[in-house]
Amino acid sequence: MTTTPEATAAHRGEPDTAAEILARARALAPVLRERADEIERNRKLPADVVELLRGTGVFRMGSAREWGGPELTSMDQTRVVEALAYGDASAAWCGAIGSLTGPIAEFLDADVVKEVFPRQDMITAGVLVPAGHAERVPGGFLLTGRWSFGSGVDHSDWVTSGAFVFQDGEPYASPDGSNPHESRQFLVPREQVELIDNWHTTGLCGTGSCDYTITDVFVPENRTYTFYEPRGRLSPLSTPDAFMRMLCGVALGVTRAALDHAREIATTRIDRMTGTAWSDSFRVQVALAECEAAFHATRSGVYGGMTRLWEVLEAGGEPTPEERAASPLSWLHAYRSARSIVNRLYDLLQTWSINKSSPMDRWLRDTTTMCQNLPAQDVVLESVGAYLLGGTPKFRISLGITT
Amino acid sequence: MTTTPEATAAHRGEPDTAAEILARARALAPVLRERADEIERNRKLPADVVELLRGTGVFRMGSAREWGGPELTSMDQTRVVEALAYGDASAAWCGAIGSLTGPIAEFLDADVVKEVFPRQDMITAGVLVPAGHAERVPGGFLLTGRWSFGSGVDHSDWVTSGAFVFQDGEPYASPDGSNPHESRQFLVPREQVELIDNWHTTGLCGTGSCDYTITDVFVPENRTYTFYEPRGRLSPLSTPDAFMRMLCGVALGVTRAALDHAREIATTRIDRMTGTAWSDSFRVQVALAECEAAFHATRSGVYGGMTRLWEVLEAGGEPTPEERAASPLSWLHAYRSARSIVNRLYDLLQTWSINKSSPMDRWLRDTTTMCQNLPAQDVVLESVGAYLLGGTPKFRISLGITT
Amino acid sequence: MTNQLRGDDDMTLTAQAQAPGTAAETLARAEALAPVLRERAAEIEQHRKLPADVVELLRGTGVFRMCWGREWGGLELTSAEQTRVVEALAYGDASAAWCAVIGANTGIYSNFIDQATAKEMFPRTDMITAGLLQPSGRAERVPGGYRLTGRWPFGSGIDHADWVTSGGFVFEDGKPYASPDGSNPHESRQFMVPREQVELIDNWHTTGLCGSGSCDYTITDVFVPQEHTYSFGVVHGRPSPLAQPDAFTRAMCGVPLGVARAALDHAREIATSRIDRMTGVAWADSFRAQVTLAECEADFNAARAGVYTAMTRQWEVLEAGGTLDDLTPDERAASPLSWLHAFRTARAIVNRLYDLLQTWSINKSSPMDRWLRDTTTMCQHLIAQDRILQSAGAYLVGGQPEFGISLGIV
Amino acid sequence: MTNQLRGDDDMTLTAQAQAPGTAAETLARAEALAPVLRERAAEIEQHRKLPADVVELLRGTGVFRMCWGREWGGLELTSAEQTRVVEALAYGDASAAWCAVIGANTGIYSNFIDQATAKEMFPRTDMITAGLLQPSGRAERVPGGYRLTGRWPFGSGIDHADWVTSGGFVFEDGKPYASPDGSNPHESRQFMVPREQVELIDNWHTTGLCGSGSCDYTITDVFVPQEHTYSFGVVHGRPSPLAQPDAFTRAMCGVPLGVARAALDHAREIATSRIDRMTGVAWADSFRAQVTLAECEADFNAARAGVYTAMTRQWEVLEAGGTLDDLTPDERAASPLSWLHAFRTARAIVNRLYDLLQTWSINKSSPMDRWLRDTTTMCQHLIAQDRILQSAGAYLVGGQPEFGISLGIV
Repeated sequence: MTTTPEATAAHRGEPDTAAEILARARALAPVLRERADEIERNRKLPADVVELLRGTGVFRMGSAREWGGPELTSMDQTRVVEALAYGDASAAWCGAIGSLTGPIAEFLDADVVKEVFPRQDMITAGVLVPAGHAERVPGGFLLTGRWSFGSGVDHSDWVTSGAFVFQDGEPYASPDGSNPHESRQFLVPREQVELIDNWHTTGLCGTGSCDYTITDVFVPENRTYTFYEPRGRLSPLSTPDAFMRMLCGVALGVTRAALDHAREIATTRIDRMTGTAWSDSFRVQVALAECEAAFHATRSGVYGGMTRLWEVLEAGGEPTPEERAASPLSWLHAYRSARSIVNRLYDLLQTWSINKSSPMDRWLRDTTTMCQNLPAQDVVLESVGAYLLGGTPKFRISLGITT
Repeated sequence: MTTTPEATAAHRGEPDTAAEILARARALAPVLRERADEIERNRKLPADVVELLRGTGVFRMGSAREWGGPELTSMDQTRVVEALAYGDASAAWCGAIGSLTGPIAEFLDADVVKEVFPRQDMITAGVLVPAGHAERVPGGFLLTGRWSFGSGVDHSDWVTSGAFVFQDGEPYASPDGSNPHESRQFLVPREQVELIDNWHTTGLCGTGSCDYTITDVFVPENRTYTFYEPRGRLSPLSTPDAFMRMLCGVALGVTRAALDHAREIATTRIDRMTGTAWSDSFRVQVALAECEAAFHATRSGVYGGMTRLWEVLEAGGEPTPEERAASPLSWLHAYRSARSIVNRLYDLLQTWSINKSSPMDRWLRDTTTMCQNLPAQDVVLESVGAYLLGGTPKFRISLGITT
Repeated sequence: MTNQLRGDDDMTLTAQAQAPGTAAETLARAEALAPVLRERAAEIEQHRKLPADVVELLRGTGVFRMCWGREWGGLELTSAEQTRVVEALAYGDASAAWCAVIGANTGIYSNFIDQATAKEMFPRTDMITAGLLQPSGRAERVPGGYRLTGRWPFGSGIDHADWVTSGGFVFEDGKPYASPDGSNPHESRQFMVPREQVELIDNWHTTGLCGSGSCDYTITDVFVPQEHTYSFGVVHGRPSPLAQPDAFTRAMCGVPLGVARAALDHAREIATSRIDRMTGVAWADSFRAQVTLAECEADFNAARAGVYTAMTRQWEVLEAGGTLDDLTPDERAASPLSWLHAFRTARAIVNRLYDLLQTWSINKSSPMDRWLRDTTTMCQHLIAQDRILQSAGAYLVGGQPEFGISLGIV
Repeated sequence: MTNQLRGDDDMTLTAQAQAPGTAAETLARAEALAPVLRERAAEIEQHRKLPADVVELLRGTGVFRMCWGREWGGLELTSAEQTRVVEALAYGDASAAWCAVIGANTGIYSNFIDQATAKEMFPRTDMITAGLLQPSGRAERVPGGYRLTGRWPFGSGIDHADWVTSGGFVFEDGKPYASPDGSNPHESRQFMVPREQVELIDNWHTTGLCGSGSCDYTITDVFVPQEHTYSFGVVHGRPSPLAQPDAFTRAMCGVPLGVARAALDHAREIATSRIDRMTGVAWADSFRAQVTLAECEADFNAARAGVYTAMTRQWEVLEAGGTLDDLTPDERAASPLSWLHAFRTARAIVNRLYDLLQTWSINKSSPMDRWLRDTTTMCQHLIAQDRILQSAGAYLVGGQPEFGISLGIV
């Protein structure tokens, strides 16, 4: 009897379409909103929240059809992340990070994928920046290091970590001379990773993005990979920037939530000092409209650029410089606009914002913290500017440049 | 019979106090406002406007008491420039530039001063950036070059220009080894300078800040100087940053003028579409108040920093790093705030701003152009930042650093 | 090279004796005309209105035909296609593009006029209508029509127009005329008057958009037949996405978008080759240039995507036979907000790039000077005023919009 | 090293058994206390109100005595001197400084209270008054005074106060009580109630200023003798620059200024030694760090100079026996505008520096986290709201200020 993987997924009742995953994400959002305070205090996702996320299909949304996954486009993935972030930013952040399992599979050999990812809703987390030390040994590497900002590592199945490669204690150069000191990604079972309980932050408090260490763990050669050598089918998800594309959905989802919250309040509030309804107040009308204008442009920029890039990559084409540049610029713009809109709305609601019982407090802190994440940093602007001007981009992966 | 220079000046009816010069500048402002359009079209100050400026005493305000000048403090000088700029920015700009005669005299030998500046209301203009070539010859230099942005050169008596020194065609190093390629300032009579009619700009159109050339002109040794070797009495005006201090009065004066203009209009206008008086409109009230808040802070920052620096320098003290840094930062802040306030007010008045008959049009263009002047450029921020962080400032003269 | 608005089409200007038949062809012609407009921008500015031959060059692109339905022999471009054409022209010169989009609205006005009359008034679909829609004149009811008198400001492109459309309040026996159905205590309408019956006042001396000739004009006691008057509340033509009261403001934001793109390309071209004199560092390697340009690109991409996203969604709904009421409130508000955002973002970008280039910007020989003044001036148009924010905000929270027509609320 | 607020005085904390006698000494003690407050900031935040010994440390600086006149044994600092003390404390911790400036206003309130009564109520000049001035309660006239009932929000520092001052509307026989002179259809007054008669509601859980304990409080049917009530319209004390209705808001802006200075010094200290990991460039040589820090310094200098310039000018006029009406309109508006500008500028600076330090800011162990939350929260106080802009703007153009008291208009 032949069974297609999709049929299998459907048989198991797992969500296997964009529409279904998106619907489940939207349905989960109010639950996440209610539990946001608890998630924050827990400083990582409670175990049952992880299972609620798993139930939406978010962790499998990037898995390829041939593995039985639903293989959502980046646009659909972003919509799912937005929907979750409408409920809670930390949960959405971990949802997005955990969904990298599918894309990572594209960089592993097929037999390894079958071995490490028997299911498509397993969670891979970790830090890609090469902060570790990997000594070449027979059959693989001995990995040691400490990594910062390991969002969602605690509830993950596999941890992927970047490390520089050494041989006999010396930096290992690529055999073809292309790289004087090679770095790779290393896949390690969660059990072999130690967490350091140091995630105490302004916002995104529930992501559990603490430091972690790996000490002298043997990693077989075939559980290592680089983003420059996809081994699966080439797709718009197998370019190195794909990992960051949908993450800005967190910023968009939070902003939409804040806008809706402020609009709902503005519809009924009366100014105590003057007796004017907020719905008739120029201050309120203009602040809300400016925020809507900025949000609409920002969100359109994200989906417009992403759609165009997807079309070109899917057709096997080479994006123009402007098309490449538009992608990381739109992420950065999403994070920064989200924060500036949330700040503006926080001020609009004045003392109604400051209490912890108002979601504005959390959204302010979440968006501020998000803006410190690499895709929102000045280095993105610097790199894209350099790319467009013919200079040397520092952060090339954001541009999807692999050569 | 002994006559003090002050008595002489007073005898000739020339303004010799800050109060008198300021009063005359204020009295001239409405005249300048009326002639602003003509000044702009002329692309340099009409000859009689130069004489009107001379009559206020602005050109002599920086001259030392021992030369018969009124020796205004930088704060009083700035107030005079503000008052003139309330009338017209281009006239005030040329007034400020022309007033450098006094400070320059502090860098020349006394007998040379008597020779070149027989009167204290003579005008020196020119470009300090070393853009020329000065070949050492017996008794002096042969000067050749082309300089950009020579504001007010046309109506000047003397032109001062920066140039690199050469000997036998080779870069000339300071004998003490401190400077591998020396540069100096060269004082040349206006008649030996050729103007190039290329001042066609967005704003500050009436300053005549065109390029000029000097070709193979002999400059005696004693008509050259450097800002690192004051020869007159040391005073707060003999540090190299003194030349730029009062110039930001142009920005402040224009902004005050724009604020008063907008306030006057707002007091009487009725919104056609809604019938609301502008004086009762939240939009108008808040825009004006925000602009007043920004202006008040900016102006206080200028005078606060300048007063403190003056006190320290006058007492022969060494300013703290913060006191040094505050000075160029306050100039830059004045230019940039002026422009942002004028932009905001231009928008407040909407289509009433766009017509050439509204002064908002000129002020918008003037403040935009002013912001491209060196003291308003990013290089000031960069240099002050470097200075405060222990890096290497590029634009040290703005910090009054001579060593 | 970095001109995103340029196509590959190398059609020559001489080929334009033949009217264009498609959106692509119109866009290609607009793109081909842009460098010509750029070269003539200083002349256009000094002329304070479009030179006659520039009007003909615009006519040759087909821009004036783009809003006319196919049944009239028009091009019937979508709002998004129209905006792209306007962007392409503004890449060359803002004043020319401004007059183009104003004149192109003729096809939209025709939807609100008695169709037989419109066929008489507009024997060709490349004729030009200009004028001010806000009611500033006085129209006395007389048998068969009105006698119109008034003075209107901001008549962009009126000098080269065939017809002038002007808003006026209606009076009867010298008293304000109320709508018979009681809906309006003082009715106002649009009045179409042949250009020859309009007097221009030469008072267009402005910071920017100097070449648009948006001077005041007067009409004095001119008889306007009833059928030459119209109201945006009543559609006479075939129902279409362009037979909507907000249709004539949609493509205007192509002007700031085209100018911003032009400024971005200009600054990038300069930054690619310039070396900082003081330090010897290439601008291509300078944090300042990299970050400024990238920030401006980011803002531009978002503003432009916002415009086309809202426009495309609106068109989908209208083309399927829906009305503006079938949009969600967010979608409906997104249209005017995206226009305003495009105007204001374009201006902010041009300001930042002006500063990036510093003293290289201030000279009249640099296009930065003109773009700064153009974008500043266009931001004073109603479409970019706070009133648009007020109206959209009020609409979203249940207050009273001051200017409902921006939301298609007549 | 870069702490502009630190003097050279190395006075030890133990020396403070003796009350300070001069502005300089008070400032020196505040400066000496700042590092202690900084160390305890996390604890203060978690406590959600000032720990009792921190209150005593503040008392030891003399800050609570600074507004009392010399004839009371107070320090009688000028507004500018007061603000410097508040800055110095805020350099250590914003919540502590906030409670300090609130409590210090006791000396100002005393000017509006019957002087004999005030002497009974305040046997010492380092006692603390807290409470909410906006009328939120209900005071029924009864023989000899009022019976006060109500719930007030934002009672900063109330837990450690000796007296609580609360605004309330006056009623007589259950009906709104109008001023006998017809000036006010519904009178409101301030009511002084001993701390013991006030119930606190433990609801101060906020983004920032967490340690200020600004919780809601209730007063239920408490008798307040007539002489324990007052109004800012009637001065009972010696006329002085502090016997003015705007006096109690003047020094508050020392809190944002002190925090901004602290953040600037923190960022500068870090930037002086940090090396960019990716490129190996020292931050001291990085355009990004240089320009960000310099811009923030420029903004800070201007905002701070604006505050002291307006305050000094106002004091000159008032000390010479003038009133606020003797100021020019610009000078009068400059006071509240300079306060608002200080709050908003401080917050903008902290936001920019937070971003400058990126992931080094987000951890709770970095003071940037607290300063971000503190400045965001304090900007929601009335003193930094748009209403202040509205009021000053209305005053300048002849409209109706919503909150006249910010301009000293009672």
